[in-house]
Amino acid sequence: MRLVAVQEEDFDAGALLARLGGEGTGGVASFTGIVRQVAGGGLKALRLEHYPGMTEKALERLADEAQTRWELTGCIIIHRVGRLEPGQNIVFAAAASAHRGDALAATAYLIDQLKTRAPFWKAEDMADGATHWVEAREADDETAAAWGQVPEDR
Amino acid sequence: MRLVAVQEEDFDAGALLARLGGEGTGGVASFTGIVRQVAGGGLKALRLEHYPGMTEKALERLADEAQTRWELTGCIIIHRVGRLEPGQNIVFAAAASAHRGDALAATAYLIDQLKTRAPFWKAEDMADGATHWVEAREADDETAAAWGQVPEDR
Amino acid sequence: MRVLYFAWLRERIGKSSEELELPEEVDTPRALINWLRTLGPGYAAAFSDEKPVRCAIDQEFQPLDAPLGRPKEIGFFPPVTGG
Amino acid sequence: MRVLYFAWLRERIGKSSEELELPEEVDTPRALINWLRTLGPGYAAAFSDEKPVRCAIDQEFQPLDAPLGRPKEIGFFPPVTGG
Repeated sequence: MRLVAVQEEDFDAGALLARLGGEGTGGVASFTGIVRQVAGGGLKALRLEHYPGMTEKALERLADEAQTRWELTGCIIIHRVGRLEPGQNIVFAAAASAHRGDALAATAYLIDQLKTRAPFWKAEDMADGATHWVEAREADDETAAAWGQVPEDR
Repeated sequence: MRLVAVQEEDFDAGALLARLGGEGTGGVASFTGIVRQVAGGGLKALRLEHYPGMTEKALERLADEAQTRWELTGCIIIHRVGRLEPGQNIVFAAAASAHRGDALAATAYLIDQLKTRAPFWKAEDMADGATHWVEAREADDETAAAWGQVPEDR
Repeated sequence: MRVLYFAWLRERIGKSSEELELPEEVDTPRALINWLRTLGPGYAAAFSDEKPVRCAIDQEFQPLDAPLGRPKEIGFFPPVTGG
Repeated sequence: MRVLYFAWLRERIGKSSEELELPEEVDTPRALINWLRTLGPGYAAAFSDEKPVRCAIDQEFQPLDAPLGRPKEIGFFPPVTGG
Protein backbone atom coordinates (compact mmCIF):
# COMPACT_ATOMS: atom_id res chain seq x y z
CA MET A 1 0.00 0.00 0.00
CA ARG A 2 1.44 3.31 -1.08
CA LEU A 3 -0.14 6.74 -1.14
CA VAL A 4 1.43 10.12 -1.90
CA ALA A 5 -0.70 13.24 -2.19
CA VAL A 6 -0.57 17.04 -2.21
CA GLN A 7 -3.99 18.46 -1.41
CA GLU A 8 -5.92 21.41 0.03
CA GLU A 9 -8.37 19.20 1.94
CA ASP A 10 -7.72 17.88 5.41
CA PHE A 11 -6.87 14.19 5.86
CA ASP A 12 -8.31 11.59 8.24
CA ALA A 13 -5.30 10.19 10.12
CA GLY A 14 -7.32 7.32 11.60
CA ALA A 15 -8.61 6.18 8.22
CA LEU A 16 -5.10 6.42 6.75
CA LEU A 17 -3.61 4.36 9.60
CA ALA A 18 -6.30 1.72 9.10
CA ARG A 19 -5.33 1.41 5.41
CA LEU A 20 -1.74 0.59 6.43
CA GLY A 21 -2.56 -2.38 8.65
CA GLY A 22 -2.42 -5.18 6.08
CA GLU A 23 -0.97 -8.66 5.63
CA GLY A 24 2.43 -9.04 7.30
CA THR A 25 2.21 -5.74 9.16
CA GLY A 26 3.34 -5.81 12.78
CA GLY A 27 3.37 -2.09 13.37
CA VAL A 28 2.37 1.24 11.88
CA ALA A 29 4.16 4.45 12.81
CA SER A 30 2.92 7.90 11.90
CA PHE A 31 3.69 11.55 12.24
CA THR A 32 1.08 14.29 11.93
CA GLY A 33 2.37 17.83 11.62
CA ILE A 34 0.11 20.56 12.98
CA VAL A 35 0.26 24.32 12.34
CA ARG A 36 1.64 25.71 15.57
CA GLN A 37 0.74 29.11 16.94
CA VAL A 38 3.85 31.30 17.14
CA ALA A 39 5.21 32.58 20.47
CA GLY A 40 3.04 35.53 21.44
CA GLY A 41 0.06 34.20 19.52
CA GLY A 42 -0.01 36.51 16.51
CA LEU A 43 -0.31 33.92 13.72
CA LYS A 44 -3.59 34.11 11.80
CA ALA A 45 -2.76 31.51 9.15
CA LEU A 46 -0.03 29.88 7.10
CA ARG A 47 -0.15 29.96 3.33
CA LEU A 48 1.48 26.90 1.80
CA GLU A 49 2.77 27.21 -1.75
CA HIS A 50 4.32 24.36 -3.75
CA TYR A 51 5.74 23.48 -7.16
CA PRO A 52 3.01 21.39 -8.81
CA GLY A 53 4.41 18.32 -10.51
CA MET A 54 7.84 18.58 -8.95
CA THR A 55 6.40 18.22 -5.44
CA GLU A 56 4.64 14.95 -6.22
CA LYS A 57 7.83 13.61 -7.85
CA ALA A 58 9.90 14.60 -4.82
CA LEU A 59 7.48 12.92 -2.42
CA GLU A 60 7.32 9.75 -4.55
CA ARG A 61 11.10 9.65 -4.46
CA LEU A 62 11.15 9.93 -0.66
CA ALA A 63 8.65 7.06 -0.46
CA ASP A 64 10.86 5.03 -2.84
CA GLU A 65 13.91 5.72 -0.68
CA ALA A 66 12.10 4.72 2.51
CA GLN A 67 10.89 1.51 0.89
CA THR A 68 14.46 0.76 -0.25
CA ARG A 69 16.07 1.50 3.10
CA TRP A 70 13.55 -0.38 5.24
CA GLU A 71 11.29 -3.40 4.84
CA LEU A 72 7.93 -1.69 4.60
CA THR A 73 4.50 -3.12 3.89
CA GLY A 74 3.12 0.36 3.29
CA CYS A 75 3.97 4.04 3.16
CA ILE A 76 1.93 7.27 3.10
CA ILE A 77 2.90 10.92 2.62
CA ILE A 78 0.24 13.62 2.47
CA HIS A 79 1.02 17.32 2.47
CA ARG A 80 -1.59 20.04 2.51
CA VAL A 81 -1.28 23.34 0.62
CA GLY A 82 -3.26 26.58 0.68
CA ARG A 83 -4.41 28.45 3.77
CA LEU A 84 -4.02 26.66 7.11
CA GLU A 85 -4.84 28.04 10.55
CA PRO A 86 -3.08 27.19 13.84
CA GLY A 87 -4.21 23.79 15.10
CA GLN A 88 -4.95 22.45 11.62
CA ASN A 89 -3.15 19.45 10.15
CA ILE A 90 -0.42 20.25 7.64
CA VAL A 91 1.42 17.00 6.90
CA PHE A 92 1.06 13.27 7.49
CA ALA A 93 3.75 10.63 7.08
CA ALA A 94 3.34 6.99 8.01
CA ALA A 95 5.04 3.66 7.43
CA ALA A 96 4.03 0.07 8.12
CA SER A 97 6.36 -2.87 8.57
CA ALA A 98 6.64 -6.31 10.09
CA HIS A 99 9.09 -4.74 12.56
CA ARG A 100 8.47 -1.69 14.76
CA GLY A 101 11.99 -0.31 14.30
CA ASP A 102 11.57 -0.14 10.53
CA ALA A 103 8.18 1.57 10.77
CA LEU A 104 9.46 4.16 13.26
CA ALA A 105 12.70 4.90 11.42
CA ALA A 106 11.01 5.18 8.02
CA THR A 107 8.44 7.63 9.40
CA ALA A 108 11.16 9.82 10.94
CA TYR A 109 13.10 9.63 7.66
CA LEU A 110 10.10 10.71 5.58
CA ILE A 111 9.34 13.76 7.68
CA ASP A 112 13.00 14.78 8.11
CA GLN A 113 13.70 14.53 4.38
CA LEU A 114 10.45 16.16 3.36
CA LYS A 115 11.46 19.28 5.29
CA THR A 116 14.47 19.91 3.08
CA ARG A 117 13.83 18.03 -0.18
CA ALA A 118 10.25 18.78 -1.22
CA PRO A 119 9.39 22.12 -2.84
CA PHE A 120 6.99 23.71 -0.35
CA TRP A 121 7.15 27.25 0.98
CA LYS A 122 5.33 28.72 3.96
CA ALA A 123 4.22 32.31 4.42
CA GLU A 124 2.87 33.54 7.76
CA ASP A 125 -0.10 35.90 7.78
CA MET A 126 -0.08 37.65 11.13
CA ALA A 127 -3.08 39.03 12.98
CA ASP A 128 -1.56 42.56 12.78
CA GLY A 129 -1.64 42.41 8.98
CA ALA A 130 2.06 41.65 8.52
CA THR A 131 3.00 38.79 6.26
CA HIS A 132 6.36 37.15 5.77
CA TRP A 133 7.96 34.07 4.30
CA VAL A 134 9.27 31.50 6.74
CA GLU A 135 13.04 31.03 6.52
CA ALA A 136 14.58 27.59 6.18
CA ARG A 137 16.17 26.25 9.36
CA GLU A 138 19.76 25.03 9.27
CA ALA A 139 18.84 22.50 11.95
CA ASP A 140 16.47 20.86 9.44
CA ASP A 141 19.31 20.49 6.94
CA GLU A 142 21.46 18.86 9.59
CA THR A 143 18.70 16.50 10.70
CA ALA A 144 18.03 15.46 7.11
CA ALA A 145 21.75 15.04 6.36
CA ALA A 146 22.26 12.92 9.47
CA TRP A 147 20.48 10.06 7.68
CA GLY A 148 23.46 9.92 5.30
CA GLN A 149 23.69 9.18 1.58
CA VAL A 150 21.09 11.73 0.66
CA PRO A 151 21.59 13.15 -2.83
CA GLU A 152 23.03 16.67 -2.69
CA ASP A 153 19.98 18.13 -4.32
CA ARG A 154 19.42 21.51 -2.77
CA MET B 1 -3.18 15.48 27.90
CA ARG B 2 -2.19 12.12 29.29
CA LEU B 3 -3.88 8.75 28.92
CA VAL B 4 -2.69 5.31 30.05
CA ALA B 5 -4.96 2.28 29.80
CA VAL B 6 -5.00 -1.51 29.82
CA GLN B 7 -8.17 -2.80 28.19
CA GLU B 8 -9.78 -5.65 26.31
CA GLU B 9 -11.60 -3.38 23.85
CA ASP B 10 -10.06 -2.10 20.66
CA PHE B 11 -8.97 1.55 20.46
CA ASP B 12 -9.66 4.18 17.80
CA ALA B 13 -6.23 5.46 16.74
CA GLY B 14 -7.69 8.39 14.81
CA ALA B 15 -9.75 9.60 17.78
CA LEU B 16 -6.71 9.22 20.05
CA LEU B 17 -4.50 11.21 17.67
CA ALA B 18 -7.11 13.95 17.51
CA ARG B 19 -7.06 14.24 21.33
CA LEU B 20 -3.30 14.90 21.23
CA GLY B 21 -3.44 17.90 18.91
CA GLY B 22 -3.83 20.69 21.42
CA GLU B 23 -2.39 24.10 22.28
CA GLY B 24 1.32 24.35 21.50
CA THR B 25 1.45 21.06 19.61
CA GLY B 26 3.45 21.07 16.39
CA GLY B 27 3.44 17.34 15.78
CA VAL B 28 1.99 14.07 16.96
CA ALA B 29 3.83 10.78 16.49
CA SER B 30 2.24 7.39 17.05
CA PHE B 31 2.95 3.71 16.89
CA THR B 32 0.22 1.08 16.54
CA GLY B 33 1.25 -2.51 17.15
CA ILE B 34 -0.72 -5.16 15.26
CA VAL B 35 -0.89 -8.91 15.90
CA ARG B 36 1.21 -10.39 13.11
CA GLN B 37 0.55 -13.76 11.56
CA VAL B 38 3.53 -16.08 12.13
CA ALA B 39 5.61 -17.42 9.23
CA GLY B 40 3.63 -20.31 7.76
CA GLY B 41 0.31 -18.83 8.84
CA GLY B 42 -0.58 -21.13 11.76
CA LEU B 43 -1.47 -18.50 14.39
CA LYS B 44 -5.13 -18.55 15.44
CA ALA B 45 -4.88 -15.97 18.22
CA LEU B 46 -2.69 -14.43 20.89
CA ARG B 47 -3.76 -14.47 24.52
CA LEU B 48 -2.42 -11.47 26.41
CA GLU B 49 -2.06 -11.80 30.17
CA HIS B 50 -0.94 -9.02 32.49
CA TYR B 51 -0.37 -8.15 36.17
CA PRO B 52 -3.34 -5.94 37.08
CA GLY B 53 -2.29 -2.91 39.08
CA MET B 54 1.40 -3.33 38.41
CA THR B 55 0.89 -2.93 34.66
CA GLU B 56 -0.86 0.40 35.01
CA LYS B 57 1.88 1.63 37.37
CA ALA B 58 4.60 0.52 34.94
CA LEU B 59 2.91 2.30 32.02
CA GLU B 60 2.37 5.47 34.06
CA ARG B 61 6.07 5.42 34.92
CA LEU B 62 7.03 5.11 31.24
CA ALA B 63 4.78 8.07 30.45
CA ASP B 64 6.42 10.04 33.30
CA GLU B 65 9.87 9.21 31.97
CA ALA B 66 8.95 10.25 28.43
CA GLN B 67 7.52 13.53 29.72
CA THR B 68 10.71 14.13 31.71
CA ARG B 69 13.08 13.30 28.84
CA TRP B 70 11.24 15.27 26.17
CA GLU B 71 9.09 18.38 26.02
CA LEU B 72 5.71 16.82 25.41
CA THR B 73 2.27 18.40 25.26
CA GLY B 74 0.63 14.97 25.50
CA CYS B 75 1.27 11.26 25.80
CA ILE B 76 -0.86 8.11 25.34
CA ILE B 77 -0.17 4.43 26.02
CA ILE B 78 -2.92 1.85 25.50
CA HIS B 79 -2.31 -1.89 25.68
CA ARG B 80 -4.94 -4.50 24.98
CA VAL B 81 -5.23 -7.79 26.88
CA GLY B 82 -7.25 -10.95 26.33
CA ARG B 83 -7.69 -12.80 23.04
CA LEU B 84 -6.40 -11.04 19.90
CA GLU B 85 -6.42 -12.41 16.36
CA PRO B 86 -3.86 -11.66 13.63
CA GLY B 87 -4.51 -8.24 12.12
CA GLN B 88 -6.02 -6.83 15.31
CA ASN B 89 -4.54 -3.89 17.20
CA ILE B 90 -2.55 -4.80 20.30
CA VAL B 91 -0.81 -1.62 21.47
CA PHE B 92 -0.86 2.13 20.85
CA ALA B 93 1.75 4.65 21.92
CA ALA B 94 1.73 8.30 20.93
CA ALA B 95 3.37 11.56 21.92
CA ALA B 96 2.72 15.17 21.02
CA SER B 97 5.20 18.01 21.18
CA ALA B 98 5.99 21.44 19.82
CA HIS B 99 8.90 19.76 18.00
CA ARG B 100 8.73 16.73 15.71
CA GLY B 101 11.96 15.21 17.00
CA ASP B 102 10.62 15.07 20.55
CA ALA B 103 7.33 13.50 19.48
CA LEU B 104 9.09 10.85 17.36
CA ALA B 105 11.73 10.00 19.95
CA ALA B 106 9.24 9.80 22.81
CA THR B 107 7.00 7.45 20.83
CA ALA B 108 9.91 5.14 20.02
CA TYR B 109 10.99 5.27 23.67
CA LEU B 110 7.54 4.34 24.94
CA ILE B 111 7.19 1.30 22.70
CA ASP B 112 10.79 0.13 23.18
CA GLN B 113 10.56 0.38 26.97
CA LEU B 114 7.09 -1.11 27.14
CA LYS B 115 8.42 -4.29 25.51
CA THR B 116 10.77 -5.01 28.41
CA ARG B 117 9.42 -3.09 31.41
CA ALA B 118 5.67 -3.68 31.53
CA PRO B 119 4.29 -6.98 32.87
CA PHE B 120 2.52 -8.48 29.86
CA TRP B 121 2.85 -12.05 28.61
CA LYS B 122 1.79 -13.45 25.26
CA ALA B 123 0.67 -17.02 24.54
CA GLU B 124 0.15 -18.20 20.97
CA ASP B 125 -2.82 -20.44 20.20
CA MET B 126 -2.04 -22.23 16.95
CA ALA B 127 -4.53 -23.52 14.41
CA ASP B 128 -3.26 -27.08 14.99
CA GLY B 129 -4.27 -26.90 18.66
CA ALA B 130 -0.77 -26.30 20.01
CA THR B 131 -0.31 -23.44 22.43
CA HIS B 132 2.89 -21.93 23.73
CA TRP B 133 4.19 -18.91 25.58
CA VAL B 134 6.18 -16.43 23.53
CA GLU B 135 9.78 -16.10 24.68
CA ALA B 136 11.33 -12.72 25.40
CA ARG B 137 13.72 -11.47 22.73
CA GLU B 138 17.22 -10.39 23.69
CA ALA B 139 17.09 -7.84 20.89
CA ASP B 140 14.24 -6.10 22.73
CA ASP B 141 16.39 -5.82 25.86
CA GLU B 142 19.19 -4.30 23.82
CA THR B 143 16.88 -1.84 22.07
CA ALA B 144 15.40 -0.76 25.41
CA ALA B 145 18.83 -0.48 27.05
CA ALA B 146 20.19 1.60 24.17
CA TRP B 147 18.13 4.55 25.45
CA GLY B 148 20.44 4.58 28.50
CA GLN B 149 19.80 5.33 32.18
CA VAL B 150 16.91 2.91 32.38
CA PRO B 151 16.50 1.47 35.88
CA GLU B 152 17.79 -2.11 36.08
CA ASP B 153 14.39 -3.43 36.90
CA ARG B 154 14.14 -6.83 35.30
CA MET C 1 1.81 -12.59 52.13
CA ARG C 2 0.01 -12.70 48.80
CA VAL C 3 2.01 -14.59 46.16
CA LEU C 4 1.01 -14.24 42.48
CA TYR C 5 1.98 -16.41 39.51
CA PHE C 6 1.75 -15.45 35.85
CA ALA C 7 1.96 -17.10 32.42
CA TRP C 8 3.48 -20.61 32.48
CA LEU C 9 4.31 -20.37 36.19
CA ARG C 10 0.58 -19.91 36.87
CA GLU C 11 -0.24 -22.84 34.57
CA ARG C 12 2.25 -25.22 36.18
CA ILE C 13 1.30 -24.26 39.74
CA GLY C 14 -2.38 -24.36 38.86
CA LYS C 15 -3.39 -21.13 40.56
CA SER C 16 -2.91 -17.42 39.94
CA SER C 17 -2.41 -16.33 43.55
CA GLU C 18 -2.50 -17.50 47.15
CA GLU C 19 -1.95 -16.22 50.70
CA LEU C 20 1.11 -17.85 52.30
CA GLU C 21 2.73 -17.66 55.74
CA LEU C 22 6.47 -17.70 55.07
CA PRO C 23 9.09 -19.11 57.44
CA GLU C 24 11.21 -16.35 58.98
CA GLU C 25 14.40 -17.45 57.22
CA VAL C 26 12.89 -16.66 53.78
CA ASP C 27 14.47 -13.25 53.23
CA THR C 28 14.84 -12.97 49.42
CA PRO C 29 12.71 -13.93 46.41
CA ARG C 30 15.28 -16.65 45.64
CA ALA C 31 14.85 -18.13 49.14
CA LEU C 32 11.10 -17.97 48.61
CA ILE C 33 11.48 -19.89 45.34
CA ASN C 34 13.47 -22.58 47.16
CA TRP C 35 10.75 -22.86 49.79
CA LEU C 36 7.92 -22.87 47.21
CA ARG C 37 9.59 -25.80 45.42
CA THR C 38 8.90 -27.95 48.51
CA LEU C 39 5.14 -27.30 48.40
CA GLY C 40 4.38 -29.81 45.64
CA PRO C 41 5.22 -31.11 42.18
CA GLY C 42 3.50 -28.18 40.40
CA TYR C 43 5.72 -25.71 42.26
CA ALA C 44 8.79 -27.86 41.64
CA ALA C 45 7.99 -27.92 37.90
CA ALA C 46 7.32 -24.17 37.79
CA PHE C 47 10.58 -23.32 39.56
CA SER C 48 12.75 -26.20 38.23
CA ASP C 49 14.91 -23.60 36.50
CA GLU C 50 15.30 -20.17 38.10
CA LYS C 51 16.90 -18.56 35.06
CA PRO C 52 13.67 -17.58 33.29
CA VAL C 53 11.98 -16.48 36.54
CA ARG C 54 11.50 -12.80 37.29
CA CYS C 55 9.76 -11.21 40.25
CA ALA C 56 8.12 -8.05 41.50
CA ILE C 57 7.89 -7.06 45.18
CA ASP C 58 4.82 -4.90 45.84
CA GLN C 59 4.51 -4.46 42.06
CA GLU C 60 8.08 -3.25 41.50
CA PHE C 61 10.51 -5.38 39.47
CA GLN C 62 13.30 -6.65 41.77
CA PRO C 63 16.25 -9.00 41.34
CA LEU C 64 15.84 -12.47 42.91
CA ASP C 65 18.43 -11.57 45.56
CA ALA C 66 16.74 -8.35 46.68
CA PRO C 67 15.82 -8.12 50.36
CA LEU C 68 12.27 -9.41 50.65
CA GLY C 69 11.20 -7.24 53.60
CA ARG C 70 7.51 -7.54 54.57
CA PRO C 71 5.69 -6.79 51.35
CA LYS C 72 1.95 -7.07 50.80
CA GLU C 73 2.52 -9.10 47.64
CA ILE C 74 5.16 -10.73 45.50
CA GLY C 75 4.67 -11.84 41.89
CA PHE C 76 6.63 -14.46 39.95
CA PHE C 77 6.62 -14.59 36.15
CA PRO C 78 8.74 -15.20 33.06
CA PRO C 79 10.44 -12.31 31.21
CA VAL C 80 7.78 -9.97 29.90
CA THR C 81 6.64 -10.11 26.25
CA GLY C 82 4.20 -7.26 25.77
CA GLY C 83 4.03 -4.69 23.00
CA MET D 1 11.97 27.81 -22.05
CA ARG D 2 9.42 28.03 -19.27
CA VAL D 3 10.77 29.83 -16.20
CA LEU D 4 8.88 29.52 -12.91
CA TYR D 5 9.16 31.65 -9.77
CA PHE D 6 7.99 30.71 -6.29
CA ALA D 7 7.43 32.35 -2.91
CA TRP D 8 9.04 35.79 -2.55
CA LEU D 9 10.75 35.51 -5.95
CA ARG D 10 7.29 35.20 -7.52
CA GLU D 11 6.04 38.16 -5.48
CA ARG D 12 8.96 40.44 -6.39
CA ILE D 13 8.86 39.53 -10.08
CA GLY D 14 5.09 39.76 -10.14
CA LYS D 15 4.43 36.56 -12.07
CA SER D 16 4.58 32.85 -11.38
CA SER D 17 5.91 31.76 -14.77
CA GLU D 18 6.77 32.91 -18.26
CA GLU D 19 8.15 31.63 -21.58
CA LEU D 20 11.54 33.14 -22.34
CA GLU D 21 13.96 32.90 -25.27
CA LEU D 22 17.42 32.80 -23.69
CA PRO D 23 20.60 34.12 -25.31
CA GLU D 24 22.92 31.26 -26.31
CA GLU D 25 25.60 32.22 -23.79
CA VAL D 26 23.26 31.49 -20.87
CA ASP D 27 24.54 28.02 -19.98
CA THR D 28 23.95 27.73 -16.20
CA PRO D 29 21.17 28.75 -13.79
CA ARG D 30 23.57 31.37 -12.40
CA ALA D 31 24.07 32.85 -15.86
CA LEU D 32 20.31 32.85 -16.29
CA ILE D 33 19.94 34.75 -13.01
CA ASN D 34 22.41 37.38 -14.24
CA TRP D 35 20.45 37.75 -17.46
CA LEU D 36 17.08 37.87 -15.68
CA ARG D 37 18.35 40.74 -13.50
CA THR D 38 18.54 42.90 -16.64
CA LEU D 39 14.83 42.39 -17.46
CA GLY D 40 13.52 44.93 -14.96
CA PRO D 41 13.52 46.20 -11.39
CA GLY D 42 11.30 43.33 -10.11
CA TYR D 43 13.82 40.78 -11.40
CA ALA D 44 16.71 42.81 -10.01
CA ALA D 45 15.02 42.90 -6.61
CA ALA D 46 14.20 39.18 -6.68
CA PHE D 47 17.75 38.22 -7.60
CA SER D 48 19.63 40.99 -5.76
CA ASP D 49 21.20 38.32 -3.56
CA GLU D 50 21.84 34.88 -5.05
CA LYS D 51 22.59 33.21 -1.73
CA PRO D 52 18.99 32.35 -0.83
CA VAL D 53 18.11 31.33 -4.40
CA ARG D 54 17.68 27.65 -5.27
CA CYS D 55 16.68 26.14 -8.59
CA ALA D 56 15.27 23.05 -10.24
CA ILE D 57 15.92 22.08 -13.86
CA ASP D 58 13.04 20.05 -15.27
CA GLN D 59 11.78 19.60 -11.71
CA GLU D 60 15.04 18.26 -10.27
CA PHE D 61 16.98 20.30 -7.71
CA GLN D 62 20.30 21.46 -9.22
CA PRO D 63 23.14 23.69 -8.06
CA LEU D 64 23.26 27.17 -9.63
CA ASP D 65 26.39 26.17 -11.58
CA ALA D 66 24.92 23.02 -13.10
CA PRO D 67 24.93 22.84 -16.92
CA LEU D 68 21.63 24.27 -18.08
CA GLY D 69 21.20 22.11 -21.19
CA ARG D 70 17.92 22.60 -23.04
CA PRO D 71 15.31 21.90 -20.39
CA LYS D 72 11.58 22.33 -20.77
CA GLU D 73 11.43 24.33 -17.57
CA ILE D 74 13.51 25.86 -14.82
CA GLY D 75 12.19 26.96 -11.44
CA PHE D 76 13.72 29.52 -9.06
CA PHE D 77 12.76 29.64 -5.39
CA PRO D 78 14.06 30.17 -1.84
CA PRO D 79 15.13 27.22 0.34
CA VAL D 80 12.14 24.98 0.94
CA THR D 81 10.16 25.19 4.19
CA GLY D 82 7.56 22.42 4.04
CA GLY D 83 6.58 19.87 6.64
